[in-house]
Amino acid sequence: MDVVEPIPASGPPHTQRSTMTSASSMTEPWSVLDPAGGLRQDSRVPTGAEALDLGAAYRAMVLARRVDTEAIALQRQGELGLWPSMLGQEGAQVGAGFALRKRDVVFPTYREHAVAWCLGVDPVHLLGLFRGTTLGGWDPRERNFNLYTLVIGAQTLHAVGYAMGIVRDGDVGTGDPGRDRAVLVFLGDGALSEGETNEAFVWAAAQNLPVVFFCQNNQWAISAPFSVQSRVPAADRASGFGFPGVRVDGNDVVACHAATHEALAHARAGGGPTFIEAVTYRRNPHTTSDDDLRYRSDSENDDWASRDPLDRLRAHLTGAGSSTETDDAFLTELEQEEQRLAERLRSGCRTLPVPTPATPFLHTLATMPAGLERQMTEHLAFVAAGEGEHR
Amino acid sequence: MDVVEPIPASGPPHTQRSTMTSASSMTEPWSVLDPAGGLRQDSRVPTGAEALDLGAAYRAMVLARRVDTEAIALQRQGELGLWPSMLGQEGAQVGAGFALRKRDVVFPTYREHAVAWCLGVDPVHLLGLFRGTTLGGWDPRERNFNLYTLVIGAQTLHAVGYAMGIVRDGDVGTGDPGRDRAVLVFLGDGALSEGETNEAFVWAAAQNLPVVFFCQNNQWAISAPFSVQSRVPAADRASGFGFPGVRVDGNDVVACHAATHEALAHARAGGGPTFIEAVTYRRNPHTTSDDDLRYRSDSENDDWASRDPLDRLRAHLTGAGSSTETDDAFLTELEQEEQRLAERLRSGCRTLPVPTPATPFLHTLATMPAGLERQMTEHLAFVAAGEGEHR
Amino acid sequence: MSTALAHALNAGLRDAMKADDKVVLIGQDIGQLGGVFRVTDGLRKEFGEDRVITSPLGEAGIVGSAIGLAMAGYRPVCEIQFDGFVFPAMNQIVTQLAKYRHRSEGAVSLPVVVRIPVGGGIGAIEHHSESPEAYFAHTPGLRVLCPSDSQDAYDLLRQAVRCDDPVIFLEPKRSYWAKGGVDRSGGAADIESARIVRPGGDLTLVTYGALVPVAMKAAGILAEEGRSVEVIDLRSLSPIDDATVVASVRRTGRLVIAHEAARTGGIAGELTARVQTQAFYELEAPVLRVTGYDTPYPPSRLEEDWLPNVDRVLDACDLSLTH
Amino acid sequence: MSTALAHALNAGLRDAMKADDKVVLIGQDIGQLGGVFRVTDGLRKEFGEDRVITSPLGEAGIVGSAIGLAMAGYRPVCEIQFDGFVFPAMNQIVTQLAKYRHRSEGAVSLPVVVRIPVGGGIGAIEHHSESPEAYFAHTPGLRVLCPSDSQDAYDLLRQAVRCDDPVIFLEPKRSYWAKGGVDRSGGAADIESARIVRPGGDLTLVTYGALVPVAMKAAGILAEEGRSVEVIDLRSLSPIDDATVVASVRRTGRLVIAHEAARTGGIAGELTARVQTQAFYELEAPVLRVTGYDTPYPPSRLEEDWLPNVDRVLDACDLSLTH
Ligand SMILES: Cc1ncc(C[n+]2csc(CCOP(=O)(O)OP(=O)(O)O)c2C)c(N)n1
Ligand SMILES: Cc1ncc(C[n+]2csc(CCOP(=O)(O)OP(=O)(O)O)c2C)c(N)n1
Ligand SMILES: [Mg+2]
Ligand SMILES: [Mg+2]
Repeated sequence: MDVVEPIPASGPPHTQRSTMTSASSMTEPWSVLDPAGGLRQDSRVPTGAEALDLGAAYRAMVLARRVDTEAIALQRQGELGLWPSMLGQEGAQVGAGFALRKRDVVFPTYREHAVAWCLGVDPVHLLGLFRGTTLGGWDPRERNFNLYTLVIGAQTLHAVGYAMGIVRDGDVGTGDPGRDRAVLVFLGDGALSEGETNEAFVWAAAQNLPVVFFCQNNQWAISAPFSVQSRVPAADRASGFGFPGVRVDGNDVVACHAATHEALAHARAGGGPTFIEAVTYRRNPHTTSDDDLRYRSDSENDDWASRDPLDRLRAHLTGAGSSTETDDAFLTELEQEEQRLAERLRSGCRTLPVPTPATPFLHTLATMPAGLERQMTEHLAFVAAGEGEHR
Repeated sequence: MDVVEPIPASGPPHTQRSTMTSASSMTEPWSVLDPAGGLRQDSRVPTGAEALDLGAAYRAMVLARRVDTEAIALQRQGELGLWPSMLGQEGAQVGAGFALRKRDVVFPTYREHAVAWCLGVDPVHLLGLFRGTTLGGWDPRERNFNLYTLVIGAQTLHAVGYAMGIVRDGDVGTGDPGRDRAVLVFLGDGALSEGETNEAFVWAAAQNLPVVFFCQNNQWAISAPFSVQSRVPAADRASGFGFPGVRVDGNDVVACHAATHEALAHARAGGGPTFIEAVTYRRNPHTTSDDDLRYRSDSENDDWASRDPLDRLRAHLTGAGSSTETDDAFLTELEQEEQRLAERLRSGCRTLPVPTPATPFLHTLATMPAGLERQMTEHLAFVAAGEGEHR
Repeated sequence: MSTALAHALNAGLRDAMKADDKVVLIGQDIGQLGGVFRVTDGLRKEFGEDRVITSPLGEAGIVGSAIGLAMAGYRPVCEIQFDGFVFPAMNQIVTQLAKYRHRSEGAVSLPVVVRIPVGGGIGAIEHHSESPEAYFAHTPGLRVLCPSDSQDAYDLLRQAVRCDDPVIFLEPKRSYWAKGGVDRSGGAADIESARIVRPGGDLTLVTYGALVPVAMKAAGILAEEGRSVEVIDLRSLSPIDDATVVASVRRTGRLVIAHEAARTGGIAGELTARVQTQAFYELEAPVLRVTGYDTPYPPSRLEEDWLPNVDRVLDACDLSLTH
Repeated sequence: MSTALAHALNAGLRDAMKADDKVVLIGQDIGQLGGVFRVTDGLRKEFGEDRVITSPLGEAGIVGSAIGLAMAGYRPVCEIQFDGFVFPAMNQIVTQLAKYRHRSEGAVSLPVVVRIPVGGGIGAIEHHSESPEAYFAHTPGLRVLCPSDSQDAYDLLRQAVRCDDPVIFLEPKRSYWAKGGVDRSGGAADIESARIVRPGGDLTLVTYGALVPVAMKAAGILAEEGRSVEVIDLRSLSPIDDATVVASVRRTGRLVIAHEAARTGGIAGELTARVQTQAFYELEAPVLRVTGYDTPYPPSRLEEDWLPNVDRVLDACDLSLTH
């Protein structure tokens, strides 16, 4: 079982289970890995087969960051129209991603590049949306990783509905690890203000659904600081709906993994929803189109850079106290892997298939109505006739 | 000042002020007037000039109930298409209504007949919407009582916007009782599940607006029991957004008045929003069209009838311990007043002005565009030509 | 064996649920109450709480969770309580439900049906009499259906549930208690085709939903006066079967279109545009529209005249025939 | 003194705020950032946080709170960040903003402006290129404006803010950086009238927003070929100034209408219906529509051809002229 040492909760009785931290503005986010790489012993961190493989996590963070860096470069070169960088959020995403089991299902926003990485989604496929070759880019069912959602908050309700499906399939609370499933849905701090997100909380709570809301509070929703959305921590929101909210250090991959691991286990076991606030920071501008110096300071950014999730784990892995084998060979190989990945991204991006003019017509409906077919025919004839360069 | 003896709050520091009760599923709603008419001393009940005039409150409850009863009768007689009865909710509504000051503004749902009564809205005007002669029926600015809103939750955002206006007018926190204002917005338990309602909470909290959310949890949203919407008390919702929620006995007019009185004072003083859950019961069907025996039992209803807000206050007023002068003359006069009111409603209903066929055209836009004027002309000619009885 | 339209829908839901246990219903008050119009009456008892889900009071939640359920392999049928209350769900309908197949390049089907009782004429209060079909018909990726009688109600609903596309299913609430025969073998009704409900040669009268009986009445009166009117029930408002209408107009030369929704931007304008392109030379008179006016829906005391009624339809037909 | 359209809007907002201190702005990122398109650049500095309100991330909240502010005597100008993100506000817009005057029988005016950058052609990702105007034009109680150049942007915005009706103000984002002269005396521009931007006698070409320059280009090419095209910029999409279009068609006999929004249920169908009723005998060819197709907006690599462009407009004009 995944549930660890229960801590007496302050909330109503049905929320009394182990929580990483009881959310409150008074509480610092729960953390076990400090910026210097020290890993605090904590009984709430899973051990044994359930433990986070720190080497693998580090590797995922490094490679996912490389995806991000390369994508930014590709945008600068004009290969992508836009890129929403996740720099600084790798700890939260990899922590969450490694807590997933094969049958769990993920609903991302548009920034979960590292989660996609953890699930084995080809990172080249993440580029299509931003290159303008597709609005999706992968088959959601292949890796149980749904399409990026651009309408803030909309995916939270899809997650809830999927979780209702899991309940109806009987795939929750059976105790069979090959059967029980849960949904992990990502959202930003800004998304907390959308009505739909809050409706998702209503449904998840009232129906005790197997869904975990993973909110990366990266402090900003474009130019709006978190204080525009709320005057209490994001994690507090959940208690108002009657389910637990936990607040973790989003730059601590171990803590993020532990919190998600527990919440997913709880959900799969039929315990219902959990809200996780991963306190982190979006170190790059909102997207490559954004100018973040208009609304925030370099020094704030520097401050968060000093809490970098990769640096922290590397310090631990290469430090004296590390229990994981991380030798130079590991790091050298990782660097080579990064290079190969970068090259693959660059060439993969440029060769992403461009859709044909028929594509939109073909996928609007399952079977094309006659009128739409006429429009398609007309359009294809127009395209075939050549641009004409206005005569 | 309105703030009474502070109780150490368990919430975050900014919510530390006197609250009627800290919301929690564990806590019974706060009450001072018991079903037998006993009035418990409680320092949180305002006294002196601020005290609720129990005789006046009783009178309002009786007369408002009579409005409700007459309206049901009028519906049965075919004079109204529909009527949403508030039977059982008079305590909550009159308590809240009597806590208002002249410059405060109310945003009702469609069931606040007793609040309308408290503010001096002509009850005949409440009938037009349900008679089909109007979609409104009164000028919202005359009594600061806005139009009934039929789209669940929509008015909560209007309340928030109005409160933003009050802040911008500088009419909050001046300490001048002739100047400071607040908004009182009503909502049902079902409305808690609408996204818009939750957005209103976001805005009210983040901007610390002078708005009080008064939720009559009458246990049902048509056929949906409260458990369909939430597994924790309604009042808990507020804490998740960072403002206090209080839970009062909605059939106790004294408690409802005290809670609203304090929350409005707090809001006017610049202290920000409060959520009040008045725990009560809708004793009649949802509307005259509803068949509540399909989804709930007579015995549940009987149970709540035994906690009738009017009976309770009358028991107190006519009991030994009463400090208010309530002699037979008062009750006799009230009965006569009821009769006069009933007659006025019956005749007033039947003589409500029927709109002319031009009405919709005249009020769609401030100035009528040419195309709409053509439609109006066409329509008026059609109507003038007579029904034709299909030739 | 005459069946009310509402009962035909109830039968359609029951048969669909029997035929496929992935069919689930979600909506406000659809469980014990059977919905405010009783369209889901008895279904909770028969199929249980897990398949007949009384939802919280949030329309975005209803459609959004239906999308998630569809992703998980279910075929949800949502009920929106009244036409005027669909707008909180608009974001999920327009940006998600309608677009997901396209977004996923066909990988993800969302077989969701959104049932909405629509239209006026029942003496109701605000938001209970509206006709929002044009919003949906203007949204690529949705199918929009609107039956006018019991048989089509049954057939189209069965087809809608079977269909892999999202379907907005508009139920003419004024006709809920109108009776008609229902064959439940459920094969018929192509969900893309209009239906000629009365053949005629002098004028084509097109409408849908609750106005079909109104049009039929007008056609009957005109017949007595020696005018032969062809009445077409569109049934599908997206896609619109303009071919059937154009073929008719080519024969009659005259077209009147009626609907309750506001005129500007309504279905009638769209159909007019299509017909005038395809039957330009055959049209002997301008296409005329009999519609709700460009005002909000009025208080019910005004609706009888405000709505397209037999007399207004007759006036338009006269105008067209004498042009 | 050439001014980009976005700067003209900025000037319009600034002058409106100076002229009336009840004018407040609400929207996401409109404060320090100046909005993602910088239309509100500098306004927070000049007018303070109380009048330039960076809102939480909720569109229902933006429009709903603007309604409340208007009730309290303010004149809010909302910004929706992109066309595709207006749908969460649809309930407040359709059931409240548009209907409150009617509901209150004229007692309550809601002078709210909802600014929305619209349209495609900028190489953007999903939801950043849509054209939702028909949803609003079909909603009685709203005015819908869409300027195409800097002067109209300034004038129409000033008028919109002054107007006592709710105005949906659509900004053709593709034209934000197109320059033109701006006279800030602010008197002109009747908010109900279309504008003949190029007179001509052989064919009437009607459009609005970002397609006006496209239409002008097509007209220029046709002029070289000896065809005289009259180009009309609708400017107001509700109400639609059909009188100006009809008068033109009476002279030219031919009409082509272009817009980016999906064809079915779009403005072009509506205008076609109106014109064919009023100029039935003058029309020498069917009205033709050059529009977005009835698909969701495609990935940006496809948009150049998918959108109505000069060549597609030319093809339609040819077809009409040779009919
Ligand atoms: C409904 C909606 N409104 C507005 C936007 C425009 N927008 C895109 S991202 C963004 C900020 C989101 O902030 P947050 O939820 O904190 O996520 P983050 O970008 O920080 O990861 C906004 C306002 C949108 N995508 N959807
Ligand atoms: C947006 C919306 N959806 C659905 C409805 C239909 N409806 C009318 S009242 C009601 C129940 C409201 O329950 P609650 O908020 O508890 O208020 P009560 O009627 O109990 O006073 C519903 C679902 C509506 N009016 N608005
Ligand atoms: Mg953020
Ligand atoms: Mg209720």
